[in-house]
Amino acid sequence: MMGYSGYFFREVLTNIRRSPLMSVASVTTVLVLTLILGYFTALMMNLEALAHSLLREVQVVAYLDDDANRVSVAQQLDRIPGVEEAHFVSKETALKKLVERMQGRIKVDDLTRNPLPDSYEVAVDSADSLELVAKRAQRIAGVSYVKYGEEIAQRMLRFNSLVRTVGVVILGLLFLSTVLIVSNTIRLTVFARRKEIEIMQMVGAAEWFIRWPFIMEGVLQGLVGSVVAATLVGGSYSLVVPKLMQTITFLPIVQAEDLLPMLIPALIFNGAFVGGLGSLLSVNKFLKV
Amino acid sequence: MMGYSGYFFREVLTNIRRSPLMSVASVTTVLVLTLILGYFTALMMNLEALAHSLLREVQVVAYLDDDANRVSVAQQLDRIPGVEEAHFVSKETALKKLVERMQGRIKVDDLTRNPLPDSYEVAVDSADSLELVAKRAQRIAGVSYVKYGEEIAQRMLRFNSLVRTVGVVILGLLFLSTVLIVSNTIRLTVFARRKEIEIMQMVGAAEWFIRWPFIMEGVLQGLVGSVVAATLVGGSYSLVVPKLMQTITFLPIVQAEDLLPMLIPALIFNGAFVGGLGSLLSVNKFLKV
Amino acid sequence: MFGLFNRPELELDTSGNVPMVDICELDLVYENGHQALHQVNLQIQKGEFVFLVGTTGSGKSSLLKLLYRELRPSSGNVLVGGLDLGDLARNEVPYLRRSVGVIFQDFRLLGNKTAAENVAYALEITGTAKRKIPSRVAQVLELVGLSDKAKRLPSQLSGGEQQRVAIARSLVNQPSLLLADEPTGNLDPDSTWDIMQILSRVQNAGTTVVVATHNQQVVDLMRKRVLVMKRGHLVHDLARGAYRLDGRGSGLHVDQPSTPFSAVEL
Amino acid sequence: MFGLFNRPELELDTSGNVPMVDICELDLVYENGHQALHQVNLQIQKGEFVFLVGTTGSGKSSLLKLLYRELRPSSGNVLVGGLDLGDLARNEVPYLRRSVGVIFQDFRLLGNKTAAENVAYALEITGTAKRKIPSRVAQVLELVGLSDKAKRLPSQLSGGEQQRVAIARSLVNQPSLLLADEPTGNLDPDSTWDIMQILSRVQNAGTTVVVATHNQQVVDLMRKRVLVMKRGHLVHDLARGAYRLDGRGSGLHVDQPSTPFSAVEL
Ligand SMILES: Nc1ncnc2c1ncn2[C@@H]1O[C@H](COP(=O)(O)OP(=O)(O)OP(=O)(O)O)[C@@H](O)[C@H]1O
Ligand SMILES: Nc1ncnc2c1ncn2[C@@H]1O[C@H](COP(=O)(O)OP(=O)(O)OP(=O)(O)O)[C@@H](O)[C@H]1O
Ligand SMILES: [Mg+2]
Ligand SMILES: [Mg+2]
Repeated sequence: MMGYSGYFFREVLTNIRRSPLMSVASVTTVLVLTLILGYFTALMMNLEALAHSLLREVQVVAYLDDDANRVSVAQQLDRIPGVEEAHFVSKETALKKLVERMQGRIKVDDLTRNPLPDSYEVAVDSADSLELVAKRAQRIAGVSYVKYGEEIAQRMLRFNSLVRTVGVVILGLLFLSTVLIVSNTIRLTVFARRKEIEIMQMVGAAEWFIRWPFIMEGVLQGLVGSVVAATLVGGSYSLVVPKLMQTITFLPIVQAEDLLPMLIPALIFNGAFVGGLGSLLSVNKFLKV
Repeated sequence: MMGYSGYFFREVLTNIRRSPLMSVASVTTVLVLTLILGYFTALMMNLEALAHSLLREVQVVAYLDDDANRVSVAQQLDRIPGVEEAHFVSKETALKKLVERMQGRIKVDDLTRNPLPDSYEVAVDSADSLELVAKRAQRIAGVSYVKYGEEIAQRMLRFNSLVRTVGVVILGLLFLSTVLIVSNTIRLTVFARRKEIEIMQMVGAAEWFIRWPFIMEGVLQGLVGSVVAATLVGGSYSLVVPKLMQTITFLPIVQAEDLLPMLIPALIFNGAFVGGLGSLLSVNKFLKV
Repeated sequence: MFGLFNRPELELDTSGNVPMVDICELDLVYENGHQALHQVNLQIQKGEFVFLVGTTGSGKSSLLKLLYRELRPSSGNVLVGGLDLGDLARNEVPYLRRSVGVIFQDFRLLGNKTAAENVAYALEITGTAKRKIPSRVAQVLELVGLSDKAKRLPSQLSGGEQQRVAIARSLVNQPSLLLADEPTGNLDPDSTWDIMQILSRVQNAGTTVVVATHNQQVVDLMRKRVLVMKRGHLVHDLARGAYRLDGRGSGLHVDQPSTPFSAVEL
Repeated sequence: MFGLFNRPELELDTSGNVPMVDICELDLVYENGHQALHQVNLQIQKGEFVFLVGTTGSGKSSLLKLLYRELRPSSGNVLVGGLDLGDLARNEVPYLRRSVGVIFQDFRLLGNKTAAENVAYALEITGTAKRKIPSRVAQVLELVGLSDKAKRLPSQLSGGEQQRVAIARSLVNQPSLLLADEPTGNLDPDSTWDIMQILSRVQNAGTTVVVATHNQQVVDLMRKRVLVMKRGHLVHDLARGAYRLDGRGSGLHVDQPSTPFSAVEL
């Protein structure tokens, strides 16, 4: 078959030149769907990053008795599985932070004594460890009270898994849609040429001989469409992200250089694959003897 | 032309029966794209609701001097344009809330005196009024300090407009994509029948006579595809939303009965319109004398 | 609204006061530069029966295509029933074609309609009352001998049967001008003769008939007016003529193969 | 991998030890229940030239379609060059068709390829060396008299010219069996005669030729074996025969219109 590839390639080009409408239709379809797929993937990645960044803010705080032994508590905290790091926050630091946060609503002069306790902020390796770490920390002598923001943690966990599930489902459906619509479109272009296929069979062309130019044409159309789409996605993403980072400082945004080196080849491969597969399946439908 | 509509309708049905592949392709394409459009609109509506609910939490707080005249301050606050309601929070209430919020991190017994001031929580009619209300409140005698969480307000405002802009842009692009892909698909089905159109012209059929069955077929295909898609969107939304409301209490979710009565007819109309328009444009391309 | 309904009325002058076909200094040059017709001048009166003969590629189909406005003249004029086809607006063309029945060399049947539906279509487009259509279609199919195959799709008919469907379709509207391009190329001699009798009858009813054909026997036996084309020129116009292609006389030449075979290894 | 490359080798037995065509108790019933062929028995030896005649719809094309496996017999056997076509696997069919040249009644040219490309395609599929193709194509187009129109698309050719492209394509592979379905229906008598001479020459080179035709003159002059079909039956098998359809004798009947016109208002 290698010997024929030059011939097939010329066939494909001639065919595109003589009936451009069909190629334009396939290419546009691949292009538009790849655009949707690309932008949606970028959106998903960002939501995922957002969910992840929110998760990182969840931590266990262990408040200490006034007479607790800091060092011993720290050692015991470190020994709990799932604990990454325990950071000491003195009552003075805590008060300073509180006053800062309350911006004038508390008058420090009014306080004869710091009402806040010392504490350890404990970072854990995963959200799943939260509850266990909190329970074990509670049992340590010198720890008066443990807080891990069950509610926020729950919310974050749920939000995270929601984003992930919905994202994967939508991405999967979008992918299926792309396959379906592209192969539909290609099936129509093949349908428009069914007489041709019939004639080729009549004069004795083997099935693979008929099939290859169609497959190559599908791959080519898929490639052209997805390369243009990937370029658009990549270009607009690297253009918009820096601007977005300046305005929306409160949301974590995935950098272009972290996303595109994966996304662009994936989109292009996808286009070529869907184009080729769509052609193959369609031609087979009309190859009956 | 009315006299012909029965004839045209029979034409359409016969044609669909005799070459079902083309109808299947158009219908599936409309279906899939309407699904995407429908789900995305639902998502957008929910993001919009989320952004809106976040906005509502933004308010102006006016802290009072110890010797301020509560009633006079309240009257003056009420007179500021944009103020909806001013709610008095005594220093005692404020302390109780703070202690509650700090869950054991503050020991009330340690306090010889309440360090917090009295305050008014002022609800405003829109985010745009925030700054003005804050400025005017600051000038009132007896108000020591005004806070309106510029930072949070800014974030919320930006988030809100970001969601809205991105949403409208994506929705617009999705709509354009739908129109483009559907008319592409239909153009291919018409292309596959170009010989037929040629013959119809040869035997003397007027252009409108040739065109109408195609348009009706496009509308029909668009209708079938979008009705199925709208049913799927509507069904799954009313199924999933109640469950989601139970699990994710922290996010506002648009009720099915608030969304669907608008969304479903819009999707169906859109399908029929795009189908018909796609056909009209495609047939015209092949109607050359 | 998009010109969806416009319906210009247009009538051919079939009074006989003007020639049915009036061609004047006609040139036809195809897009690729090939000149298919050279300075053709021709008049055909209402009710005439004319054979158009000539070697393959001599321009017969091209000439007919000009008469139903599939093509436009490159220069010169083509008048049908007094109408100058060069001036015809785009939305008037369908109305011309309803007065001009055409039997195409390649049949041109609608592949997704049955034989009866193909014939009926030509009536439906003219707005014929629905109840009149079935009987009229049945009549015409009977005339061409296809009554038993009315419900077949073209793909289920033999070549000759498809040709007869095409003939039925061209007759069903009782056209003022009937153009037939090789209407019997796929028919056996008996069927051919039947069809020629039908065309004669159509002529007797007042229709002008133009038949492009290679069938020497038919032309010779019918003794009608014969137009001979050669490389795009109208070279002879014979009243009650016989089939003859210029130069070589008529018919088959058993002993004179005209192509040198020696050049080809077979 | 999807059977993309499988390439069974398959050869017809052209030694002359078995008949080229051997048909035995053949019935053909179409999907709609129409029986197109009834109990046909027929042998054609290597190198024979056979005319197949019969009224429209008598089953000529159907019989030819069975010989290149466009159709399968409903019962009975069809052997070509010793191969039972009923047993042929799907991926073997292309190889049969390369040994069997076919001239189709409706030409079946690839609309997006030029005349030369259409002919070349039949060579390309067989894996003919690329450099040999152009000269071979030019030779065959020369043979059918179309050298000057090699670069035209079918839509730019006249009916007869398209037919000659189809003839060229069927010859280019030097088939062992050549099937021609009304190969001259769109040709003038001179061209017809040229083509018949070519087919004769092909026969002399050892190819078996089967021609379905309505052309009485050709059959009468050539004096080859004639098979007469009638409503799906093979009713006559005449060595060095003339054109005759059973019952009505031969040719045209000027004075006996066979269809009652009176029923139709025209
Ligand atoms: N696909 C089909 N389905 C049903 N009937 C068919 C089909 N194809 C052909 N026929 C019928 O079979 C009969 C034989 O057809 P065939 O094409 O073999 O005739 P033919 O001898 O070639 O005629 P012609 O001279 O007109 O080409 C005809 O009556 C035709 O109507
Ligand atoms: N679309 C086209 N573009 C270029 N040349 C064309 C086109 N159509 C026809 N021709 C050429 O014009 C000439 C006349 O063609 P036409 O079809 O009128 O011949 P014809 O007399 O009908 O022949 P036949 O008897 O074979 O049907 C031919 O040489 C043909 O090649
Ligand atoms: Mg012609
Ligand atoms: Mg036939």
